[in-house]
Amino acid sequence: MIGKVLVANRGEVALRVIRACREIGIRSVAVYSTADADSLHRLLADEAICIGPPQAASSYLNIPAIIAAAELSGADAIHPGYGFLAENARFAEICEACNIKFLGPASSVIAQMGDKASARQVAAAVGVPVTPGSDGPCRSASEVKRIGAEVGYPLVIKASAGGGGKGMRVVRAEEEVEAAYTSASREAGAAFGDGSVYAERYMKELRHVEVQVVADGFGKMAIFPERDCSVQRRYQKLIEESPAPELPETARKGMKEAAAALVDSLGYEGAGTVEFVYVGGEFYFIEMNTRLQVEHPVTEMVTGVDLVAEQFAVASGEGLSVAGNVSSRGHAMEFRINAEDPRRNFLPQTGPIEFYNPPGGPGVRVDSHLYAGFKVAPYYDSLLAKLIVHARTREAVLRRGARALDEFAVAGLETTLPLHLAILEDEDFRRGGVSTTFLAGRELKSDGRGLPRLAATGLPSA
Amino acid sequence: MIGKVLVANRGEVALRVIRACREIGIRSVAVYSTADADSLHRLLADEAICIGPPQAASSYLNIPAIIAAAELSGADAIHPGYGFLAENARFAEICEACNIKFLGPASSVIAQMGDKASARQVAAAVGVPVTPGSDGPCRSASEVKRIGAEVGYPLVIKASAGGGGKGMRVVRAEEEVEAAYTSASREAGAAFGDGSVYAERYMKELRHVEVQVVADGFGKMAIFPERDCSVQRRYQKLIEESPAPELPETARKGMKEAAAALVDSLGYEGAGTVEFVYVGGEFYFIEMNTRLQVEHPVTEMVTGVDLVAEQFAVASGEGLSVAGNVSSRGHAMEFRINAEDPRRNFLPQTGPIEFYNPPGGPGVRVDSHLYAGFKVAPYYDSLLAKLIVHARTREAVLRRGARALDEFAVAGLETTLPLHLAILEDEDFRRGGVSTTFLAGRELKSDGRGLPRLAATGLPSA
Amino acid sequence: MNDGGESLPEPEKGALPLDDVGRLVELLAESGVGEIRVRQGELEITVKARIEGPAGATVEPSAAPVIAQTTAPLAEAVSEPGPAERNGGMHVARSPVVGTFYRAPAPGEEPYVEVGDRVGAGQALCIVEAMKLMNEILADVSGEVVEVLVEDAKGVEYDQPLFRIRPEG
Amino acid sequence: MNDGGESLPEPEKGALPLDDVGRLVELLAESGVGEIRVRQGELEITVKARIEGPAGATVEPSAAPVIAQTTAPLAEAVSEPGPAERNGGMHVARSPVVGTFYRAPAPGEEPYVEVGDRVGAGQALCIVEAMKLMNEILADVSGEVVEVLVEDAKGVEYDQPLFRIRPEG
Repeated sequence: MIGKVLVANRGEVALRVIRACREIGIRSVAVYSTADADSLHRLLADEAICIGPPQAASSYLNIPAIIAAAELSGADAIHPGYGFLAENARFAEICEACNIKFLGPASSVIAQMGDKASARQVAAAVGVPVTPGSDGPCRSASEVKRIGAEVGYPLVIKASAGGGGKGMRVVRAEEEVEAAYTSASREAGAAFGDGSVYAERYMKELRHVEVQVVADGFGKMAIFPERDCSVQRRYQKLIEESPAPELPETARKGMKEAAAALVDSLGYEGAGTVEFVYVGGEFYFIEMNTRLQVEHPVTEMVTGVDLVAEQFAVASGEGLSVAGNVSSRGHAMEFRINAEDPRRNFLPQTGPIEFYNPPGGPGVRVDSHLYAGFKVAPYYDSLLAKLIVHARTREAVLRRGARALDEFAVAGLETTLPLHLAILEDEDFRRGGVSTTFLAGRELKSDGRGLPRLAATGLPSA
Repeated sequence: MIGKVLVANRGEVALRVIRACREIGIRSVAVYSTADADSLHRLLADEAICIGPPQAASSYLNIPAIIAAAELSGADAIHPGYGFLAENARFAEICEACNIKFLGPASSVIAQMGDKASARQVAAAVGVPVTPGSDGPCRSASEVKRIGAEVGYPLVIKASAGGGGKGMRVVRAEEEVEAAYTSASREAGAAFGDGSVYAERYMKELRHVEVQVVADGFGKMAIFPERDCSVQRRYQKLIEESPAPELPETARKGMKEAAAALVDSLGYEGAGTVEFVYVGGEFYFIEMNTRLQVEHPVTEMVTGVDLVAEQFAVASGEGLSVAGNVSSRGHAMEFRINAEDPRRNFLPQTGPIEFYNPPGGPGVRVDSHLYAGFKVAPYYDSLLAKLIVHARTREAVLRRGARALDEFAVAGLETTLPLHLAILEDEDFRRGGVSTTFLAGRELKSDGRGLPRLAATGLPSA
Repeated sequence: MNDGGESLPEPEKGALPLDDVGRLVELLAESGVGEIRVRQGELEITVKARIEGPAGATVEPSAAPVIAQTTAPLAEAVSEPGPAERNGGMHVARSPVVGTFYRAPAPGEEPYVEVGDRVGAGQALCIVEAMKLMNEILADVSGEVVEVLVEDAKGVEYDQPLFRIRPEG
Repeated sequence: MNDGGESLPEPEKGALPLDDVGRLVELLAESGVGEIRVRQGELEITVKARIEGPAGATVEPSAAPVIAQTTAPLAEAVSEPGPAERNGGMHVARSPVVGTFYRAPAPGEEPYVEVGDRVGAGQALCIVEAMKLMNEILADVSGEVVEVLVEDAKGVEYDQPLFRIRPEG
């Protein structure tokens, strides 16, 4: 049904989709900015079209350019990857209008889940536990106060259209509500063009646990083992794993059932992830991502299912190759290798990769667009590579992860490789089940040096 | 129990063992020749000792040097990898005498299985089907004639100590026996210092199927799904896969039971592989390899078991982590990437690797000691890398294999990459179940070019 | 130089000993060494090998570019984006958007410009259509249209060269 | 040039001594050294190895070499294996086997040689023991022992430098 797909993304996720296309037998069209002329996604796709200058707003976020490229190349589908236009309801709507199959749910579903206040309402309506708080947006400070009276303080005010902490305020007591409401709403309006906010009980020491689903839009659905993504820095995930360690079976089961109920109620089509917080033995829905996640390989490693292939199977009308609760084997963990210097406050790094040698051997997967000579440009996000390891137990995964990180050679710029090595030596992390505040102000006992013996100075020259 | 292991090998297999050591927490000692001073196995091991000049006879086959290195470093065990000293009974015996744990079965078992005529006898004695032929060595041409009268012509005379086709003669009729016996025996004597030969019915169009086992020496044993290694060139395996395609369940089951019976009768300790030919619906034992095989990752991919870790578990007395018939998930296939030019009669290639970028993404494993700048020396075997792919079906493996081979970039010398791509387009191979003569004189419809778009000219320089 | 010298094929003053240079170049190439320097009296010859990167490779065009003719010029595009630029004394007008290139305002009408035409800065050269939007591409120099680089009704990438214009003055 | 010069194969004036250059190139390639420069009177020849490699990086010593002191000299070892070699006018005697280095024939006895001793070619310098075999290492030049590079009873790798000897004459 799908003969040619345009991949509206760059970097490792573009490569991920192009790899799937080649394996399935779908022609792939890369789009790229002039800064990405030498990038692997351009080189490995069957076709490639330059869509604009380096700035993402003029290239990877440039809807007319991408639609024009799809039309020029005769692509009958667009895969948005993650980030950029992946959760842009207008883009999905334009694709629908242009008769180009958008790999994802209907634009209306994207819009519904994109508004967090509305997503909370939908979830609550089907009996999914949500954090105690407002039913929908709070239209005034006094509505927030009413919530405060109901669920108690501290509260957190969040932007409906939000993400990444923008338009978010913690309110410790009723007298702080007025000022917090005004500033959160103003900030949200500036950041997202939508000032609406909602309020919920503020919880600390929570874990981030999520459930991956793929649905065919006709009621058939596959629910995957949960992922734990609690190791974060400033709301950015750094390490993800599956299954979630130290989680009671009832919570595991409850989250999967909740995810299934929500997705079922949406008439959902494609891959999606239902995100929960787990705190004090309870779980609460926070949001749903209507796209492929960065951390999807973790699920692929433990289940053997190719999630991107399933996306195409759904989009082409072939139907899912799995259904129900998908069984899992062993444990998998993903480490995000970012072009950031963990020793200098995660200062972004740019410039040419001088030497590159990814790790190999058993249970190791690397998803990366790097090669020696590739130039890391300052225009895009800092994700260079994802290292995913798989083994029979979490304990073995920790050891395999350290082994693979140790071998991973990236020379020319600093990366988060040593941070990961240090985290792997942390007792709390090794025990499992840390909260999202794990990294905040933490002194890691190891600096992650000493181990990476290839990356630091490169390898002997010939 | 094992604190430090000396890895008596080089290249990818040395790396494989060193990776396992790091994951298990055993210190590793690399030994290397002066030609391998810049090799990854030296750089990634915890310790490294130079044991001799480039020639293998003076370094990797130099028993006194290796034992001295083990003693100097305080290693309490030696892992021989495959090749070199891996099936050298005398070396195993010396290790035993020096109180160094040899990772493999007892030297007496190595010797017993190393003599193919004696291995046939042992197998036959426990009811394992062997090719119709002599019970043990044939001590004269007339003994060969007696076999011929019994099982019919053509016969094949093989060296007891043999391998790789040396000391092997096909005999079409009784009058050819005298000359063939004399020359086979003379050739075997010259090649192996042992002129004894045996005779068996000559079979064509056979498949090579083998069963991996790991045993703890006390009767506990794990039997793994069979591997098919029929794609060979001059007795050298090129592609291996598991499970064997198009094989009746009875044969699959029969081979596993036969392998278990043989291994059980030997009081076997460690990893080993029982090799069979499968021809005309029947299977026959041919030999047993008392070591890790090059193709062991194929088994690791479908079972999730780390075979090298199991070797260490057995050697340290911890015992196997699996037992009985190990279950398998999906299909896996290994492609050997050799430094040989398939377009010029597999001319060996040497020199520096100018650019190296192994493939990544789902279901892909690469075991290789390569890096950009590494010099491929003329002294050792031509294996540069093993690409192993895993997917849910054989059909998906074929497509994933082509995708990964296409991405695999090795510049600076010619490799077997394009040959593999051509084989993947061959209808007979795609159908599955080809015989060992598959490649002989075959015209492959594709030359494997056109696809590998990175390897040919390298990538854009920085 | 030194008077007394006779026997030798005295390098005539001023004449470069190109044969010797050639032989040293050959020797360098055959041997794989990095540099050879020979000085004799007033004569000094240095031959150095080229220093290369890991692959020393060039940009490999993607396997089957949708718009094949644009692959080569892209290297330029990357280095100097912009609607027009100097190129061997020529201005090259480039496409600021992805879309379909039309030489005329509407089907059946005359092209905006032909080779040999003089254009003024700000004058329309063509249309690039994307999502039904007709983007008029304007000349940013005055001069003579020397070459039209894209066929009518073909797709163009961002930054693809469209016209060569010899600037006036 | 210099009239009086007799002995030497006076490079004919002007003619480039290409044979000499060729031999230096060969020597460079064989030896693995980086540069050879020869000056004689007005003649000067320099030959340099090609600079290669993506990272241009140096050999990184393995994390914890068993025999730490040998890691650095290995680069030499690789380029010029052999029991002894010239090294800044010195001969270096190297170990032909992996094993344990002993300065004396037996415990409690006098060392074979001490710093300052003169040794003759063929004279025993030490023992390297491997698998209970005592390998006597013999000097292959005559000269004065200048330095003992390894401590008694320590392990040595193949090709590891053991002694520095200033050759006689």
